[in-house]
Amino acid sequence: MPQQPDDSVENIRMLTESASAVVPGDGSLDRIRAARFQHPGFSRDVWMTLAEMGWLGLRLGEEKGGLALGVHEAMALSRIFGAGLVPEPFLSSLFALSLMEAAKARNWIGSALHGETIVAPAWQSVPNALDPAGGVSVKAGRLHGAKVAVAAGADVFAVTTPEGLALVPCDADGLTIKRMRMHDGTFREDLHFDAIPCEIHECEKVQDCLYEAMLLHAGFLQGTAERAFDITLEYLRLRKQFDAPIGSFQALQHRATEIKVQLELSRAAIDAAASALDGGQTERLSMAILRARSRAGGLGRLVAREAAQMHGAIGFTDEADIGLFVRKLMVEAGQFAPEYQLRAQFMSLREAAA
Amino acid sequence: MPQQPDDSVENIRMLTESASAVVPGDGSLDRIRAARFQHPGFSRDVWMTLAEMGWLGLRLGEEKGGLALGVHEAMALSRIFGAGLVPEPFLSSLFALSLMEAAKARNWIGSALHGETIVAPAWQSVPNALDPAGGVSVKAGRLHGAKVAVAAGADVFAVTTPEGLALVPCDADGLTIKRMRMHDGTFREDLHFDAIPCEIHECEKVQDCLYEAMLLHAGFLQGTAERAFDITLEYLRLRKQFDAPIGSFQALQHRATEIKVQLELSRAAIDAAASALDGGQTERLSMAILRARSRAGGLGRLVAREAAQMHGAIGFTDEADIGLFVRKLMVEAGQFAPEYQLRAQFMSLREAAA
Amino acid sequence: MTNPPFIADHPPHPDFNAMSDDAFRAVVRDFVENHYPDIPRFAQRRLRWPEVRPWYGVLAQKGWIAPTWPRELGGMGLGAGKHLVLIEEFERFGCARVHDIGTVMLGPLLMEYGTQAQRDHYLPRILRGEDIWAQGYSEPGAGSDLAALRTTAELDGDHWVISGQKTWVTLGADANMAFVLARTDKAAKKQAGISFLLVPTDATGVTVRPIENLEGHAEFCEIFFDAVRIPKANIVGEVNRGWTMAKALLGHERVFIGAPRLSANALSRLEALARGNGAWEDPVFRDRFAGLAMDLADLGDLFETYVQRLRTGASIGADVGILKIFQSELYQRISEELMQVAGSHAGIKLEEGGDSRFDAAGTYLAARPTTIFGGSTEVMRNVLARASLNLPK
Amino acid sequence: MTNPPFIADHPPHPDFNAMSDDAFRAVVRDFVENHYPDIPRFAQRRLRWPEVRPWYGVLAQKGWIAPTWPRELGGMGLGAGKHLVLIEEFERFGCARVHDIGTVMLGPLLMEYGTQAQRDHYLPRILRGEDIWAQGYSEPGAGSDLAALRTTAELDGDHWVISGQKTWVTLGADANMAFVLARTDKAAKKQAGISFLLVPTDATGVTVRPIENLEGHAEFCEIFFDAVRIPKANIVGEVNRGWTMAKALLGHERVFIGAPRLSANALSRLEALARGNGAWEDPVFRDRFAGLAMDLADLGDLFETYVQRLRTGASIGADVGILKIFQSELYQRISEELMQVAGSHAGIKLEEGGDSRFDAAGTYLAARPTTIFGGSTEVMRNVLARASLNLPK
Repeated sequence: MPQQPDDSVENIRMLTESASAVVPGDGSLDRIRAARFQHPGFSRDVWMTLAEMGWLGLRLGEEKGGLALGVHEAMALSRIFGAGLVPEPFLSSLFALSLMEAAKARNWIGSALHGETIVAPAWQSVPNALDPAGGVSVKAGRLHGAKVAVAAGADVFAVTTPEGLALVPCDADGLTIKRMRMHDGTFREDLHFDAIPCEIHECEKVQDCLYEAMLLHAGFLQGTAERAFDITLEYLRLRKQFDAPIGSFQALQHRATEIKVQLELSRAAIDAAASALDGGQTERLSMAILRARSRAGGLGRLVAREAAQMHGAIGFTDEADIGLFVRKLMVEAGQFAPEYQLRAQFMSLREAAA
Repeated sequence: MPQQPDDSVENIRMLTESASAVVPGDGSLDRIRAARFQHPGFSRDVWMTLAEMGWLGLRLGEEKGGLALGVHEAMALSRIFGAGLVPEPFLSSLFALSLMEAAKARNWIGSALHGETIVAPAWQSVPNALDPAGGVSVKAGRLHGAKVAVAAGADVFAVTTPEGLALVPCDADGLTIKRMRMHDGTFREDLHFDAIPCEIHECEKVQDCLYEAMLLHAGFLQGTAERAFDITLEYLRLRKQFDAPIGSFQALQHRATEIKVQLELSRAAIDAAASALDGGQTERLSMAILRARSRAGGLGRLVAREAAQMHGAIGFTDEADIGLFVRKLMVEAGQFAPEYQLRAQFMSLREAAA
Repeated sequence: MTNPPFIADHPPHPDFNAMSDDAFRAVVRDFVENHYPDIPRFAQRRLRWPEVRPWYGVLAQKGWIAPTWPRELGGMGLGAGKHLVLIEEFERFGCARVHDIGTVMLGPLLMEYGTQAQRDHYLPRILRGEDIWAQGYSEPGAGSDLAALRTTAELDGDHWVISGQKTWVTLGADANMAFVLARTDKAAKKQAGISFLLVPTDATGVTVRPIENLEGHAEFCEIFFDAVRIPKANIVGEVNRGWTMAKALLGHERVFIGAPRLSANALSRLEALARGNGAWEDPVFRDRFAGLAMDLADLGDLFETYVQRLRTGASIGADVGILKIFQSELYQRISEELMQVAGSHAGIKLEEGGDSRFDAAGTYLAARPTTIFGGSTEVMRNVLARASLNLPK
Repeated sequence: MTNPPFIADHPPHPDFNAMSDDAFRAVVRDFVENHYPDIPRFAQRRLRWPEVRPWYGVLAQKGWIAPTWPRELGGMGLGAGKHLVLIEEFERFGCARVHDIGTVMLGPLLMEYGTQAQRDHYLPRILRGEDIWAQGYSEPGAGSDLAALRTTAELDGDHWVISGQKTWVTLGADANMAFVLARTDKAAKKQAGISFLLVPTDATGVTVRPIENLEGHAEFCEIFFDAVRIPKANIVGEVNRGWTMAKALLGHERVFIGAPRLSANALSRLEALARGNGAWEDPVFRDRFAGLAMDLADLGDLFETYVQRLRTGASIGADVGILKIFQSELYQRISEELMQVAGSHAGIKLEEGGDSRFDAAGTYLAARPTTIFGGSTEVMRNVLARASLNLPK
């Protein structure tokens, strides 16, 4: 495993400090709570802040107006945003921009970096598989088909097709949008394309962009899970039953240590994959990312289950913060594909590498 | 679920009482210990006792000299033999005799019932699938191929072939026997048939016989697991660490209750399947048996793991009885087919029944 | 709140237990299919009283509101096996669950421990839907430690004066009556000195406050008692002997909490979802589904053995926890598999009135409280370890 | 027992750490393939001294018997990363594990806490194979509660007089020296009052008794001390301060107990077995295999972070338990999958000298002690809960 270079460490320190512009340093979740269930489920003002900080161009080349920082840096922000339950479609936007850069689709990139245009990737055709080419076709310059589970609130959709990338404005004729409320208070959209005229930008790096997005999302999940675990530990220390803090009960202690084990594995796997990506290693990189995302997904599910159980009845109330974390994990753990699909993909790559 | 008829209850009471002829009432394992690793791994004298009690003909029709008792009765003995770690190939013999009865192969049945001839079923061609027709073929009246994991010490093998049942004496020309020591001190044999002349007895009920054998084996496993659990509980009550009985530690208590849960599920599933079989129900009977065997297999694996862990270092010594149970479960849990094969079979039947 | 009574003018019931299971099943199915009112089926959340009232009325009028009560008291007199058939058919059709604390909990308690006057007064009112009952056991901060209650009741002349707070009262806002455990002897040890009292929720000093959950529903309430005065006669059983009665009630309830129906519903959802989105063809999914289906069927076999024991009057003891532990954990495992299979759609929040038959997240959330309420799995495992496995404290 | 010394006449080592991993790996591989003696490879059980002695000799002569000792003391001076490469190559070839208590445990302890005289005397004897050491920590009845020891040592003039019993001494019958924890102050609290003593096993009053396991091997021994007299100088560190040293030793050891190599070997076995018997083509098996393979690779990533921390001299603390907990449980899970896949052949007992590369049961049994010895998983989870998660006692 290559070491993180020193400048990356310094970048991360600075990013972490400035993140308080979006994630309050005191851990307050008031903004998060208030934004729930109000379409689009996030704040356009906060979005402008993200743009001003330059974070939307974090991974974009400097010649395109980006910061050209590494995955380790993006990961640091992703974890902080996960811990802060940030509802803005930040990772989604990074994914879309990386697709657009890879496809040399110059339109929109500038206004996207300035926060004026929000671009969301529309890459998935069934909600439980990694199929960026699926669900749509292009015939005679027109886009047909459907994509699912797209982040809401976008002005433009970056649609992956078998032929390349298509950029579709949200008000295009022939576009039908089915809006869905999610349990964490955000929204997603299923899209249907009915013969929408579009330009296709060839893009050979769709898989690369998808895998990087999965890796960053693993960091987001880990951030959410880690803070949910911290909140749960604090509850275990304070809450008393049968005249003792419930955190003193051995059965709960042993279950808590299992979360700790999974958390550390997840952190190690994510960091190793990030180092491999930043180090330009391609061999086994995809497998490392599948592992990291699978571990983080399992961690998210484990923490959601245990946080709910360990909090007991109080966790079901709207007042208790832990419920916000459980809902976020419910929504995010399933993003991209179920763990068993990731395992199947891992085995295919393992055979191919052997 | 049909109730067990009253005469079955009375039969079981009598069988249980007389079982002390083979399984000492005081729980002593001296005989079991001494017989280990001495080919054939069991006592021909005890075998004669089984014959004298009429138990080898427990499931055989009266006209053939059997007792014509139900599966519940056979199950009661099977459980007791499991708890007593009985090494004699009793279940194996019941399976072979049911095949012979179904195939109307009259030879050997009489001497088998009298204990003079031991017949073992050779039905499996790979050690991890339910394939009674596999591995062998019959060409011009001669048997070719191989079977695996056959109980040792048999005088005659009841070989299932695609065409029916073949009976092959252990000293037949062309028969090669590879003997294997098992960790519980018994032996098994892989057989290779090289053009052995044989008569083929048509048999349409191979599957039925196989499934009944699986069900009885589930009872054996449960008997072993249950006694291993009792021994472990006793150890948890007495053994002290950090100045307290280790059975007072909540983490161990919760794990112990999970064994109890699985034990009760196993018992209920086995009894329900036995009632369905005795009641002549065919619908979903196979599925019920697959469930029962799968549950008992999982139970056996769980108990082996936990008994070893909860006993700690002492469990590795030859003096501690628990090691005998762990070894027996290691050997028996894998009999027939792995649980995931049973689940696959279950799903096929479920689809067919729908 | 007053509930205008339904008329219970049904003819005397036949002895349903004498029918075959299949014949009885046909009767129930026919009734449900022809008389279920125009209210939601397969609702993911508990319906509130105004929503479920029409169905309560249909059942009351038919004389089917109290399936397990003796026929002579206005019930159906069903044995456990027939009761299971009834439940299965109701679930198959997706019937809403009516407010049943009165029929399931208070009724049987009054039959065993109540005075004749209490029976005569309260039982018919339950059958007619005049009284909707709530259960006040849990208190803030006590959680699974039910006996750690701080609500008090003191005798003042001919009245009990109750002060304190109850929480997690299911559908408490819909009830006009509540039964409450209160401490009537402060000097006694934890479990002793507790009595079982009957309180109208419109009495002076009672405040009912809904607890809004994250979905914005108020399935649960808090109830505050501020020097609430109720007649001295509103006690069930002897003074300071309420704990034993409450525990007995919970034990009996647990057999039915352990019934496979919640898990069976969830598994049907899982099959429907997987058939819809392609997972059904994936052998890896099928293996996991098979494991869950086998778990469910085994649970059914185990449940049946307990039902038989209830039927023959045999005692069950601490082992009854086994059913609830396994069923609630199975329910959760199925719901987690639903979430896996739903993938990026897993977190969708069903719109009000939406089709719950594919609702992964709703099932996931509905499954959470089952390991907490009615005895948490942790506490039940403690009890099982001591009482059934005889492990040391 | 006396061990004729091997001559350690190797030239001074180059700085292996300056080489690339790949280059070093090639050196190791070449050495192993050309110099491994004619003794078993891929042995399922620990080989006894007469069996493994030739390999010890080859390593001693090459100067490779102590990979992590400083070069100036006769070691290879390997950093953690290079050490891992060495281990990987040894495992890949199936090299037998030599008797390494002296190099792994006693050597580093003497370097840190021993006197100059002790270092000068004992370290070369280990390098030359003259002293084979055994570790006497556990006592009958104490199990994971190491500090509950009852072996005593009292000063009598210029000698310590030791009485008591040690158990689960790995390969104790092969050792001529043992280091022993003994209580030297009976009045002190549990962990205080313990000293670290060095005892020749041929001293009068020492009895070594093999513990036969169910496979008929005697990998472990009991050692009895009946008023055994040893020189006063045979103590490491200060009197009554042995506990801290022993604990430090265990902590360091645990990083390497957490190394992925045991699980990696088991997974190779699983792949070989499944490819041989058809399971490899089964998507359900492949899914489970993938899960285990991913677990193993993640463990490798985590192990690497600990190795880096050791390399940079950072402290690790209670978290080190995470590695051992996960690796030992993973090893067991892989071994259980081996048992599943082996089906009716799962219980076969390998013949002496048989090919262990498909040995399911042997792997299963070998995996059992890893969650018990060197700190049981239960005790390590207790420690982790308190020290790392700060949960209350």
